[in-house]
Amino acid sequence: MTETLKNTGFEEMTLNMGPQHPSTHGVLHLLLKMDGEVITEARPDIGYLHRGMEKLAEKRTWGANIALSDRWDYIASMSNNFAAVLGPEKLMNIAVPKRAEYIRIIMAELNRIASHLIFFGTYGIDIGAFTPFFYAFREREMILDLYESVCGARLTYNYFRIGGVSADLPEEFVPGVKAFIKYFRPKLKEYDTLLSTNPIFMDRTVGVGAISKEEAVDWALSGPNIRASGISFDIRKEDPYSVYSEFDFNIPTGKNGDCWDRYMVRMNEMSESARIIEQALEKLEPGDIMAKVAKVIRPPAGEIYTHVEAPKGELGVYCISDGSTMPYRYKVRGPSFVNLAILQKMLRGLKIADVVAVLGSIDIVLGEVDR
Amino acid sequence: MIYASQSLGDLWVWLLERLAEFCGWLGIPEVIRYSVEKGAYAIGLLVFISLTALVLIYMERKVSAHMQLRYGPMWTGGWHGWSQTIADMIKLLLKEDVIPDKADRWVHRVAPIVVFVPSLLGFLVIPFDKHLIGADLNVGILIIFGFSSIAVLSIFMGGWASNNKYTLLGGLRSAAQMISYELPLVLSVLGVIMTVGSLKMSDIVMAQKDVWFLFTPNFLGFIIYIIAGTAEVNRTPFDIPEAESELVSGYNTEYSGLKYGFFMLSEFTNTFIISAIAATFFMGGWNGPSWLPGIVSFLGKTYLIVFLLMWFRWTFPRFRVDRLMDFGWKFLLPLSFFNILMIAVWVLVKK
Amino acid sequence: MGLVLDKAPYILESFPGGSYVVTSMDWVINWSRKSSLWPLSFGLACCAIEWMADVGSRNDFDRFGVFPRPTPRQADLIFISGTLTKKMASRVRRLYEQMAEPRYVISMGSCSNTGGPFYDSYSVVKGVDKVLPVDVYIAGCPPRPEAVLLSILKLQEKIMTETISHKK
Amino acid sequence: MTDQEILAKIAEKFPAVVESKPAAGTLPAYSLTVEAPAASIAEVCAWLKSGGLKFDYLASLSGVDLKDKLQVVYHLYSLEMKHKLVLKVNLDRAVPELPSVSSVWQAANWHEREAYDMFGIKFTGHPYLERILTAEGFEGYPLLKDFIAKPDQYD
Repeated sequence: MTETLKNTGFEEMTLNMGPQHPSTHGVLHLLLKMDGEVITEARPDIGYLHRGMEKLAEKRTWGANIALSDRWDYIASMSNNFAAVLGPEKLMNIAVPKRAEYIRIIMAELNRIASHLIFFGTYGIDIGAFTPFFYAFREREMILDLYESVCGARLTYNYFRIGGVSADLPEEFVPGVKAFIKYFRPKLKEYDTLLSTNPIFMDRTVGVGAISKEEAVDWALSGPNIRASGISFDIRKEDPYSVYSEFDFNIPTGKNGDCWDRYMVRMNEMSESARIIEQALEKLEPGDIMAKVAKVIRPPAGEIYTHVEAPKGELGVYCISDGSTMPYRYKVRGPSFVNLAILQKMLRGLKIADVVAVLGSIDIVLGEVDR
Repeated sequence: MIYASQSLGDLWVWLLERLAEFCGWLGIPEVIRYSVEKGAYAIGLLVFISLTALVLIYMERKVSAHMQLRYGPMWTGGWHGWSQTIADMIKLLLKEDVIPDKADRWVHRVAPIVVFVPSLLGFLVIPFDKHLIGADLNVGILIIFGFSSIAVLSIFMGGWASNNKYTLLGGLRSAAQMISYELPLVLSVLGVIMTVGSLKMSDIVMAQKDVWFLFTPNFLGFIIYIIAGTAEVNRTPFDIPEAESELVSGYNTEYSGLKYGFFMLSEFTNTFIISAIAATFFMGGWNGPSWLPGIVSFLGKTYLIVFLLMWFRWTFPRFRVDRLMDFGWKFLLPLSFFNILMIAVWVLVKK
Repeated sequence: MGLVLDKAPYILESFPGGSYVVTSMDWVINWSRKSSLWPLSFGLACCAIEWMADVGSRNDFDRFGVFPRPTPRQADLIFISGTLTKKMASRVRRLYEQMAEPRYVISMGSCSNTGGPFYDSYSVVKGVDKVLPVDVYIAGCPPRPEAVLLSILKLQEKIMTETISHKK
Repeated sequence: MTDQEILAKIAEKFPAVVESKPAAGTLPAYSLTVEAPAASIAEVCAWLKSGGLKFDYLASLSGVDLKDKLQVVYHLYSLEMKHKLVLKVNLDRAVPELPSVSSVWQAANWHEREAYDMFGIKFTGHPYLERILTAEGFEGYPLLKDFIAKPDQYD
């Protein structure tokens, strides 16, 4: 309770934001204590989408867990697939064919673009501009069309396999991606004119919800959120998995760690992803898409923590195998779960309008928070 | 004689003359003739208002859709979903009317009526055409601003009576916003009033026979008026009382059915009034090419401003509440004072 | 609106030929309801993203007059789009209770139909019909946006069969 | 810094912290893994963060049910010196209690709440140790191997 409130004898107002609220991005529940419009205490209440994934993982085979992984961060299922296959592959010491590696990277990076597009659209709505959402979805539908041509699904792809990918690329895929990248680049400028440099938008986001470097590390933020604070931390460079070390790309970083920086890091990441895709398309050569893997997957007993750079941040999987067909323990370190925790600290002293700006800029997906 | 090209206003005057002749012939007292005359106008106005609201809602959905690469309503009633808003209204009419358990029942009921009445009254002094004006009062513009400041009361009533924290915040926000933007709104019009030297609507329109005030130093006043007017009708970027992403639906969160319909209609009638005043004060009202009936010219200008407001709505993000206040008090208000000063000098020099 | 919906059919049907009037009233009422289905903008899980794709320009269910509202009071339709967990079940029930009559429920996707891929989880409700009455079920995990459009058409068909008549 | 150097530094400060050897028949550990006693975990972590090793990034904190005992696994990372460490703590299944490290890394706050929710591991000194994911009034700890879900009206 603030001093002024104590002196006047008025009471704080408790506001329940969510689980159904237009801008909590799903079923997040925020308990806000407020002095007028100023927040004195904020407590995120999660678990409204807790589906018991980690328990279910212990009842599913290693292969079936890839299908479950689609539903962690349902906006970027390909990155989840990536995280789900890396662990067993390393435990079983499988060498994935080169073509499959490049396909995986193309998929994951396209997914990063798609995920950031959703962020761009929904963030616009949070700030009060509805139109960017429709522009973002126009481009996203094109990516989904490409995915559909490969694996038949729009959202939950279940495309990666332990040892490769499930299907080879159809003929129209590579030209399709090339055409998309060519079409997409100028669109990024369109987004900038639409939203990024709008004075009202800048007024709402610049200097709001700043996270310092120390805080970002202390709360173990990852992905665009930590990079916006000026720390160039990216698993793709830090601990390169798959064949990411072969690619030339930059890591966009911010300066102040405020909402606008987080937004701009994501916007810049989209063009970097486009660069990676272009390079991967160059390197793509005919060949196998699956390594020789036994029909029944039984990784030898052991444990491993693998992580990938998902669009939201470091997506880690800590899996323990006891040599059977199912994992013994399957812990998912969802980036959104960790990134969301800082909210309770950030919101103090902000206005209610800033809550949506900050929450949107952290870019969470509840499927991954609650699992 | 009536010519096809002549304006609706002349037709109205001709009809009134015939009515007066008829009454004089029958010996009907003046009072009855007067009430028939005004009653007919009022009924015509009511029909016009409801049609306008329906058209504006349909227009908003279509305009927003086309700005967002969509089509908007396409199926209801056949051709491009023309009857979409009619279906919406019938549905709202037949929907269950929920009053929250802990609500202040009477205030909750009265609020939607209070919001609608001032926006109806505002239409009385709008000059649609030469002679086609409900009451050409010599304080015309003051009437409109006087009534429109009642609207804030109803929004606050609705927000308070619903007994919901979101509606309360929405109501408080709108009270703060509408009161502080009332000042620049009135002051921006003051420039025009000073130029003309009259508050009478018809005088103001007649003064623009040669050149619209938009193309005089009153241009600054026009800009201020549009900004403050957007804030006055709670549209984006000033829609913080509704603020869908923050306050769910703001002051009308707890309203359902017909009562919500009233709030929705009043929002659009208010938009129309604000645009109509802009057309009257800055764009020459019914003045236009001689071959165009005055009412067409007037409605065309009004709809142009309405379109402008819709354009704002679907491109701009929303202000934050404290920045909105800053903008209103620290920027817009001094600017409108400067505008008055400038117009005063201009008027003096012109003389 | 008790007069139109409750009393009028009672009075009209007592006259000869009154049921014809009731039938045409039915048509107008049902037409307005089916043409203006306002869903609650509310998403639970993965299916909510496909629901958003329906709002988006390619599928655009505004064409059918479907216009998302953020508050349950003004909504006619609720999409249960995704996994319903036990923690959320009571909240969804309350949202449904806050909606004004007439209200419709569309269960979107395997999770809300039956529990879907999480059928053996300790924290997932095995089908939203344990909590709410459902009008239309859509299959798929997640259903395609086209399937969501179809569900709206199906619901419209269902609404057209409603009547205010007291003779059943 | 190589794994051996890190190990030597830790052993110098805390002799009780030893390298954890995988059980017979299991794969060798992929990154340096050490085991620490439960009682002194807070001091060990505080030193790991602020001492010469600079493990400033708590990537993940997981509970594990090993049937005969419970285990808490910390995955640490140093952004500055780019090295990794896996820290394991064994707990008695009957009294799963250990000091909280949420004062060392803020990130541990929710991780510990999750471990409490899923395994019933009590972190003493945690500022707000409440269930985080499961529904109100949920009984039992779902990720324990002997957990059996009770059917209710929603099943």
